[in-house]
Amino acid sequence: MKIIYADHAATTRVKPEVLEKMRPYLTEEYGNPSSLYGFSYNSKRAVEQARENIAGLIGADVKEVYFTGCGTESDNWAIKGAAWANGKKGKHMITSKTEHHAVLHTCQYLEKQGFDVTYLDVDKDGFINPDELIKAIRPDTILITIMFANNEIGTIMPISEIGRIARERSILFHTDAVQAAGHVPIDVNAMNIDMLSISGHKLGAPKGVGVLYIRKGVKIESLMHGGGHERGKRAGTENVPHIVGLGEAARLAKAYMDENIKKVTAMRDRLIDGILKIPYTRLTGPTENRLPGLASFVIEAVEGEAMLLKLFEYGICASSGSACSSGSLDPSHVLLAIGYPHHIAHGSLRLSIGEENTDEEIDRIIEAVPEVVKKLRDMSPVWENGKPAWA
Amino acid sequence: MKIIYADHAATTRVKPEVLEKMRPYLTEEYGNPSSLYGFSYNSKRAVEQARENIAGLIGADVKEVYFTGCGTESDNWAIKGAAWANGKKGKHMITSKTEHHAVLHTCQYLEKQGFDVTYLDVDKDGFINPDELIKAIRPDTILITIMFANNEIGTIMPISEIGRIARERSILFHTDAVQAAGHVPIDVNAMNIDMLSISGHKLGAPKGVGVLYIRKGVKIESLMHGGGHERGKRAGTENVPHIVGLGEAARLAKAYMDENIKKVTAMRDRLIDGILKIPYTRLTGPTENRLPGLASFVIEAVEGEAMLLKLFEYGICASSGSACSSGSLDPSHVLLAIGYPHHIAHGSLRLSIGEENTDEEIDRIIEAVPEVVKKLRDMSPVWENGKPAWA
Amino acid sequence: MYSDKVMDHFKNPRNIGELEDYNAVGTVGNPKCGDIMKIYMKIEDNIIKDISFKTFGCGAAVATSSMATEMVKGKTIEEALALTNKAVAEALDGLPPAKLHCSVLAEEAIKTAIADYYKKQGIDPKPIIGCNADCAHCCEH
Amino acid sequence: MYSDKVMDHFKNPRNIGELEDYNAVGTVGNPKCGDIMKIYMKIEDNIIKDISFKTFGCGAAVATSSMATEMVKGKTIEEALALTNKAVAEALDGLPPAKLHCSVLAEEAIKTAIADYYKKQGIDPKPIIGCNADCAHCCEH
Ligand SMILES: Cc1ncc(COP(=O)(O)O)c(C=O)c1O
Ligand SMILES: Cc1ncc(COP(=O)(O)O)c(C=O)c1O
Repeated sequence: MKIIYADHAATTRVKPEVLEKMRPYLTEEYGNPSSLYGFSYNSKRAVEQARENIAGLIGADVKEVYFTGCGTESDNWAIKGAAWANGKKGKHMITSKTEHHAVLHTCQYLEKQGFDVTYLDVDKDGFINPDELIKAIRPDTILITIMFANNEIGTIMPISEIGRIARERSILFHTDAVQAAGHVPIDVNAMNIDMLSISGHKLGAPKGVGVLYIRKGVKIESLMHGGGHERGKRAGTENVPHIVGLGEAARLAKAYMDENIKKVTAMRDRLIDGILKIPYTRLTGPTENRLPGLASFVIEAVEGEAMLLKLFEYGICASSGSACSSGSLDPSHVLLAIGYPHHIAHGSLRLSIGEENTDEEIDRIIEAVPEVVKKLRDMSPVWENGKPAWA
Repeated sequence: MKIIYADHAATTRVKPEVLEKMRPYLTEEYGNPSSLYGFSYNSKRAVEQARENIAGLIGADVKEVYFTGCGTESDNWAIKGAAWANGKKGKHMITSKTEHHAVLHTCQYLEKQGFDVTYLDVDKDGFINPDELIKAIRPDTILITIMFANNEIGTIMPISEIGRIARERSILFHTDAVQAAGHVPIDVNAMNIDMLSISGHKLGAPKGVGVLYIRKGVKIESLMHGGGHERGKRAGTENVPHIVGLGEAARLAKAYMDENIKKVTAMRDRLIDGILKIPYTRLTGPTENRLPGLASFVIEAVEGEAMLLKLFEYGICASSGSACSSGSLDPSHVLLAIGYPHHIAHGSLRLSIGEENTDEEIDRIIEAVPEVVKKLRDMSPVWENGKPAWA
Repeated sequence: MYSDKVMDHFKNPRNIGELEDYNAVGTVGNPKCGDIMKIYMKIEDNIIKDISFKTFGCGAAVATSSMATEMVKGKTIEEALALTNKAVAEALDGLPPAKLHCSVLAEEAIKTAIADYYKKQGIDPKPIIGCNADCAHCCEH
Repeated sequence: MYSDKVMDHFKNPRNIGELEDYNAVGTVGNPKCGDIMKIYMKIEDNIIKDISFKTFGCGAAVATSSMATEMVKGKTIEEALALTNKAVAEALDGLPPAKLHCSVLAEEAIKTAIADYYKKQGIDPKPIIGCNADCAHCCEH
């Protein structure tokens, strides 16, 4: 059975052009970039070329780009590093309730260390309210960390506004752009972003490589101590092949961004229209300021994991913020934060598409989802007479 | 010009068999191991297979193996994680003066946080003295971290003895086995090791993947907070291709260990004998309990970096602990710790070989090094009448 | 990752739907937790002649419902009451740890249906079944 | 990573060895620091007629010695004293930051040799050269 991959927010295939660029660094060009002899110069140059590509994607200077081992490391480094380096100035940080766990759990960890964290509410579409952000700021606020785009419901936060608010008050602003980088335009200067996290595997590079952009002059402690790699800020022998891959993926993302956004948004909108024909189904997240590829729903009286498993009988790979799919007992904190009660949040379905999806695949998804939902509702004790028991 | 790669302690080529195993996970098998649908099962299984191979290499249980982003991360995690988790019991740690910077700089960082670190001296061959270790232990000692094998001079520390001392006193014992894993036999149970660091690129897997072995029951804090990966202990989407590569490299290392040790040791000994024919040249590190592939020297009245650059004119890739090659002003802390004065430590040369080196290559190195040394001594103002100015 | 058996019972659930002529029914779980199992039984001469279920829940919830109904079909009430969650999980070649509560739910659903049967007969089920069979507390498992 | 120019001067150092008939010599650096440069000059009619060097040190130390000797060969003493470390580094298409001290050493080596020349003539070099030309402090650069 042919796979229809509609889970690009979970991870993406390494683009063939990206793998092609990586290949030498997985084979004959294995020199350690720190080594002195000419044999290793190609590795070193390749890492620096990748750094330039990343800088180009987000409008940064090459000297502000640091490679890490994953998006999670970038988030941990940014938040802990800034907290520890600026802890004398103040112990208060601000984030939102819909951040990724890499941010939330890091904040919770810092709370145990004596930091004080404000978790901003979001509205029904997942946006924080800039006025509430301003109200939350205190004299001892040292960091604002608000994600660029949400991984479950696609909400693109008002980053420029947040950046302006932070800059005017000289508070550091970090954004987890793992879902946004390469998919929507980012300009760290125009948006007043001080730190920004990227993860390779969300834009056609491999899993296990990330970037932290750190604006020049930002005070930050290291998370990884050791050798003098990454200009002394992040120790550890560079993952040359993955870094090269991420660089190439960034270059491609920049070169094709407008085209991809147009194509992906059109498919996404058709997908949303199709799925919303199912009764008792709602779009989660906004219709505007939404990630181009992300279509997310709650479908009542069916459970998310069961939907995923049934969809895979059609070859469709999708995702869910249901409790069962996450192995926890509570459904997604994001769906709860935007106001869904538990019993509805359990019916979460996320379809995330990329430019390599086809219109035909979208058609097949639009056909399959209603069939799956029907089958599950037919066996659901909370689906009665064509509506949910609670309707 | 054909390259003769004699810098395996810096990094190794990805073994072709290893890359072969990785290939599917860089191409069609791109599922996220955390995803639910069948498409991602292969990724998940591949990661678990790799975990088994690592466990097999060091005699651990699969549930004690955690994948990380590099050897440096493993060291940072082990030391900081154990310090933070056990800081209430005590604030004292013991290490040695010849550790890798990933350990030393981590310890220095913890000193700034209020921990107290004893840096054990080593003898002229780089061994710590177990009696001194015992003397250094205090009631508030919570961690001993001593490297398995030294990366500059090849000294294999008395790990079983250290493990026994630590276990008898219920003190945690971590060892940085980045240079040892896959090259010499390791048994975490027989050796009473509680935590052990591995880095992929030192044993034929790619750069940018590591392992921390953590004995069941050891209290350790996470370094990376976020998703529930690695049984909740190390967040971040798994670097599936690299993990698969490391697993295969571990399998091969175990399968061919005896054979490789024999072959590599023979080449190394021939290399040592050849190089020691150069006057005013000394072996650094021991003759017994030495890493099979590591030949290291100080050659008087020549400077290390200059040697490396000249050797590369012969296609030979080597390494040095000279100040100039490290970009710092002081030569290697390891050479100073084993008692060499600065002016001699500057003439450091490390040749580290692997099983894919050939006898012919060893011959060419033995020919080239004296030529290089002669050329440099001929232009050296501290080489007079066939001996160093200080001789 | 589910076993092949779990996937088989999820894909082709046995005994699904609502029995036409059931004389016992039990529901456990609640929508807040995302797991509800409803079991219908036709009990005659102390024997579970027929059984069916409806389930709202994850793959394991569906599969454990299906397997549990298979396991007690045609059995005596006593045999059915002796069914443990462990037996259900084992019959499915195991469940991931996070999903073990589904097998507990299946065990309870059987018991609840039988309790309903006793109640309808005017018999207090509590001494027989060991609980008041009003299990809507899946979240605590 | 060194520039091609640095590598060229390292691989093929110009003016290497000890002049047979030098009338000025200067040594800077010390073995503790791993950098020693010794410069030999033959000065006639205020002109550096010939020059050579011996260097113990890294690639940059050798290359800056070579380049510096090239740059002052045939020049007047005044021109040689005007040579800056920056000019040497630039002539080599730049040096890595950690290696800039080598170009300082080269500048000082030239000055020290010229100071030696003055001293041999019974002239106090200090007012001319600006230091006592006893530079053995490379580690501080
Ligand atoms: C002994 C030792 N420890 C730690 C490391 C760090 O490993 P990595 O470069 O993978 O971070 C190395 C090598 O660089 C090493 O030789
Ligand atoms: C918004 C967001 N932040 C952080 C991460 C973590 O990235 P990684 O898995 O590379 O550690 C992810 C994805 O997993 C994400 O979607």
